[in-house]
Amino acid sequence: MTLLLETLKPYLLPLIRVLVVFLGISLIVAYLVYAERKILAHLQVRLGPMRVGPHGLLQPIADGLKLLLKEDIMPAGADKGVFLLAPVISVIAAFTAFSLIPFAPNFYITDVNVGLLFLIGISSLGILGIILGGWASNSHYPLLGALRSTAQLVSYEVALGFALVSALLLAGTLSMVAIVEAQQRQGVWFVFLQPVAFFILFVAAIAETNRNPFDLPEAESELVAGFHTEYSGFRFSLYFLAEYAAMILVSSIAVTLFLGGWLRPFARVRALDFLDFTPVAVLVLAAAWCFRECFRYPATREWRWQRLLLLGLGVGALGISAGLLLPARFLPGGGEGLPAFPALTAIQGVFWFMSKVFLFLFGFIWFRGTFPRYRFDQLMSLGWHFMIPVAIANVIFCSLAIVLSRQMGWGLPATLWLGTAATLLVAALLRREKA
Amino acid sequence: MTDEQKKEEQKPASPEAAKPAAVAAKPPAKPAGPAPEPLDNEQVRRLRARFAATIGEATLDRKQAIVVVARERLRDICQYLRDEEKFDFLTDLTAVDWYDRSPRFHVVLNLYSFARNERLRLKVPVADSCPSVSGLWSTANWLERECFDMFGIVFEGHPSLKRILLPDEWKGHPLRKDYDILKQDTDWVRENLGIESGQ
Amino acid sequence: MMFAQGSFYVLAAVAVVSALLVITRRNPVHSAIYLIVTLLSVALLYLQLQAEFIAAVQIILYIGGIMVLFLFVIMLVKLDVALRQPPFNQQWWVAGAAALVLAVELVGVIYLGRGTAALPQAPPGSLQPNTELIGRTLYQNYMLPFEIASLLLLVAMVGAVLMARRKAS
Amino acid sequence: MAQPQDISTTVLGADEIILNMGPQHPATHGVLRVKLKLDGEKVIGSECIIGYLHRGVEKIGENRSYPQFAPYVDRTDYVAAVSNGLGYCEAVERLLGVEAPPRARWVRTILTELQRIASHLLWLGTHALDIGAITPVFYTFREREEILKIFEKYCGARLTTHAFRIGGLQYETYDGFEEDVKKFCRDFEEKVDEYGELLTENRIWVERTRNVGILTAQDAIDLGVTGPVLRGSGVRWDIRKAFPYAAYAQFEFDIPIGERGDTYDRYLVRMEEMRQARRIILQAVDSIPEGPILARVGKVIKPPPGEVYHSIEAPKGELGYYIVSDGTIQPYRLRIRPPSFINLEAFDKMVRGHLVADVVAIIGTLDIVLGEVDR
Repeated sequence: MTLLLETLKPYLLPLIRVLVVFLGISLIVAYLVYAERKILAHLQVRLGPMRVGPHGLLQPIADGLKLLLKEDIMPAGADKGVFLLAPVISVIAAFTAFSLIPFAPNFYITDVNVGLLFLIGISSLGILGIILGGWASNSHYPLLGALRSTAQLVSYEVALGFALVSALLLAGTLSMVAIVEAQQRQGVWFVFLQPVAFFILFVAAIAETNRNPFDLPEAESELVAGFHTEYSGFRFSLYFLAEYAAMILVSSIAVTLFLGGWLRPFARVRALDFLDFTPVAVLVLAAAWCFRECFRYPATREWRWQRLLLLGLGVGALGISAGLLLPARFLPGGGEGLPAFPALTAIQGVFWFMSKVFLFLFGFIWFRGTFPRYRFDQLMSLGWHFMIPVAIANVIFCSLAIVLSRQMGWGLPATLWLGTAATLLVAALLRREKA
Repeated sequence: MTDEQKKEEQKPASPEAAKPAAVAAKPPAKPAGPAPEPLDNEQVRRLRARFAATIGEATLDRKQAIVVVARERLRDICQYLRDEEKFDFLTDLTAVDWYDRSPRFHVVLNLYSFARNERLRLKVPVADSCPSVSGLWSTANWLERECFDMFGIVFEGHPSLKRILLPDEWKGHPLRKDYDILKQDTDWVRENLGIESGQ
Repeated sequence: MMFAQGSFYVLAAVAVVSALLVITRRNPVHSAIYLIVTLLSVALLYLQLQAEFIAAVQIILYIGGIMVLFLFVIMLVKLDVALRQPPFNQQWWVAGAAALVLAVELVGVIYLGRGTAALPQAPPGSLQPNTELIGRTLYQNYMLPFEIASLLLLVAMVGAVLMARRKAS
Repeated sequence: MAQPQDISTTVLGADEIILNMGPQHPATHGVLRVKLKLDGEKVIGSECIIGYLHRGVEKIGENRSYPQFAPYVDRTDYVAAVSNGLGYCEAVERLLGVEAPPRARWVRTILTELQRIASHLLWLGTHALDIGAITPVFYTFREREEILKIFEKYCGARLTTHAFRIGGLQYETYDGFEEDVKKFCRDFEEKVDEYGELLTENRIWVERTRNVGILTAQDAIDLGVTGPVLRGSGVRWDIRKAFPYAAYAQFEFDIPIGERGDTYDRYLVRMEEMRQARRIILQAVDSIPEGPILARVGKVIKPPPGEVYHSIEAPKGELGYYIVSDGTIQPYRLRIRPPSFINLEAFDKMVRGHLVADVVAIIGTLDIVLGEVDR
């Protein structure tokens, strides 16, 4: 027995982490959908889900159950095996990639020295799910959607790759953890050194995740639902899960590469250390909101569960924030060698990482509420005639800048900004040529 | 000019002529109601000079110009009106079923001239077929199809004369006066909708 | 070591079997899927050899790039025609015999030379970051061949574009 | 969907796909069915298959008395019922040789222009939705709601209003009608600019609509299109100016036109029409004359024999009624000239050579209502 435990021990911790990440991402996906509906609703002068739970808070669960219980329909002429396989590929690709994301210095599943390459590789497997699903459905709209999707993903992957290279030039490593550490060491997030690359990454990320204004593969008004038109029930929800997981994934990559990963804003400024207490503040605010809503709900029987739920949520949030503020000296052993608030310190990384990811995701949702959709040829022309040349120019100018700063001893940021200015010039020329 | 053609040309006049008589027979609901009056202006004279007997009666009804023309030279007349009289816009093309008259139908063309801001209505008495004007105005394409669909008037020279609103296999032409409002193609309904009757 | 050996044999078997399936399936989409499986298991084999860079590049280029384009093209092809055609031509048994002979030869050589030519063992523990090693090797030691190879690829690309262009116009 | 084997017949540009859009499709605005012949994503031919909503309105017209038929016309272009009603009532009035009293004409003008705004708002929202902008539709529905509320207060109905009667109006305006209308106009001015901010200058919107579905003035006239589609092609023609009806002769307003005849021009034209409609309403609401609201038409409406064609500038285009009377209480023949039907005919011309994505943009820019196309 002890032998078994001994053999399993090295696998146990990673397994737990895998489980936590998997469940965490699933939960975040569910509530991302909720957040999207809510944010879009408020952009569009309406309320969004309000019925299931207080302010529709239980809506994702109801939706998930509904999708699970729905009939799984397969078109008559579909290629059975491929049809069943396709959504699974998408989900596996989307979730596997998370194993390489460093959520915090102390919380990641694995760190590979070619982590970023693996990440791109695994996420590019997701395309297979889309293209096979579209083909196996044996129907026109999915086929067109799959074709569009493939062309789009392949094209924007090029731009995405170049944007990543720009960040790599600064970090000098492919390991995700080391990239964040490089930003910590240099004391600046790469977004400030490489704004163009960040912009390209952002746009390419939207295109890669088929989000508005690049949501052509599933453009509702044109292709009904694109590659997943014929999917229903659980299989559809797999695609759905994969799509939103991919959104979180690209946001995570962008955050890791350009926004300093788990680092707190102004991590080096001692005067701003009070920012460490932001998680507590957020929780207290959330609790306050819960209590306020709880009292605003009518005090009748039919609202009882809603009020109880809100009360529970509020108390829970307060409890967690209290736990976060548990001082080290109350711990058994007096908290020797521990920071003043061990729990608070422990979640710092994850908190800031996820906050930045949500900022990114909010951008995605905001875009969706704002922009019309590109047309296929315009999307391609934007990708090939603008994004890729600019990305290449950026790589060239930035490597030049780095070499220059090394050889001549110039300051790196200033030289890089010079490189950025040159890239912007190229971009302006490209635009003018087009017009 | 054969006898038959002559007969055709004279025909349009007769139903028009018969109309005022019918009105007179009935006691009018309102004495001050508007009534059609004959029209004789430059334009009609030019038309008559050019197309002679194919231009039938010209009237002014509610201040709207109506000219009856024979189906034989409809296309020439339309071409002339479009190109030289600048009636370049075909507003509408439809038909009226005078089921007790002969020829049975009036095809009605509603022309408009942007240059003169005037409308002109052509009425073409036809038995069951009429020359198509879709070569002159593309808009006539669907309008003639609708006419064919609803009245069964065949437009000669139409590029693809088939039903437009009703199903292709439908039997009957609903806007004919002998097609009762409750009537339908029961066979089609049974076969395609799987129900006995909509009524 | 047990685990490593076991997984090697499993991956190798998967690679070989799916490679066989690639050439025996009639439906080109199915063939493509099996090809992906083959490539994936080969990539995992690379990973087992601690050649992460090669593994990652294998996945990105072959699966994420080339196979996607393969599928893209296959989708546009008349599948029912392909399904009706016999997948092999009449010389298939000649090719099969040749392959068999080759396999026997290979096994024989490895078996006979087992004492003289020892296969290099991977040193225990992790290697140096081999991405950097590959970079150094490619861009310093073998700069010229590398550039020549990329030039060749460029020529091939331009040629392909030109041919497609001419056909279209 | 088409037969499964269709897919496999597509060999690299050699064969074309037949794609069937509708009658159940999110972007065909009802039960329009379009058969597209595609080369890749490029449209090389199209056929509109209509009639799914055919109810035989013209036949019904021949079997109802004149006042009985009035509610039916609301159901042709069911998002612009007030305009339909105006056209029908005025046509019958003209057949009778009576004219509605001034007060009625003023109120008719106000309501019809409100309806024009409502119809254009619906168009704007759905058109933007088709092109992928999902937000404007909610904004435009918010404003449309205000208009529908005014209709509801005036006559009790929101959509199929049956607001007018032959000879004038049945109802006097309610207390506070003027204030409601003025308040709407006041709020609306900045709202319409807000939509403009979302779309007019939006690069993607411009790219999606510029040079899409171009219709030259010559083609537009040849195809008989009317309304904003015709004006978008640069023909300055509006029945409100050409043959003024209701009280339009009394008011000042401009007719916006486009230059290139593309989807973006038609968008601008309709946006400007909303502003002009607001201008007309403001002029009209300040000068509603006192007096009777219904002309003397008699208890039984029995027009003398003869015929009339009367058309109005409905939101979609020229809405004409050609009525032949045989002196009885029922029309002998009642023809509705449906602007949507005739504008839809231009679809094939506009869509050729464009991509599938443009098809929905073009359906949207034609602003068709299937109730009117099929009648």
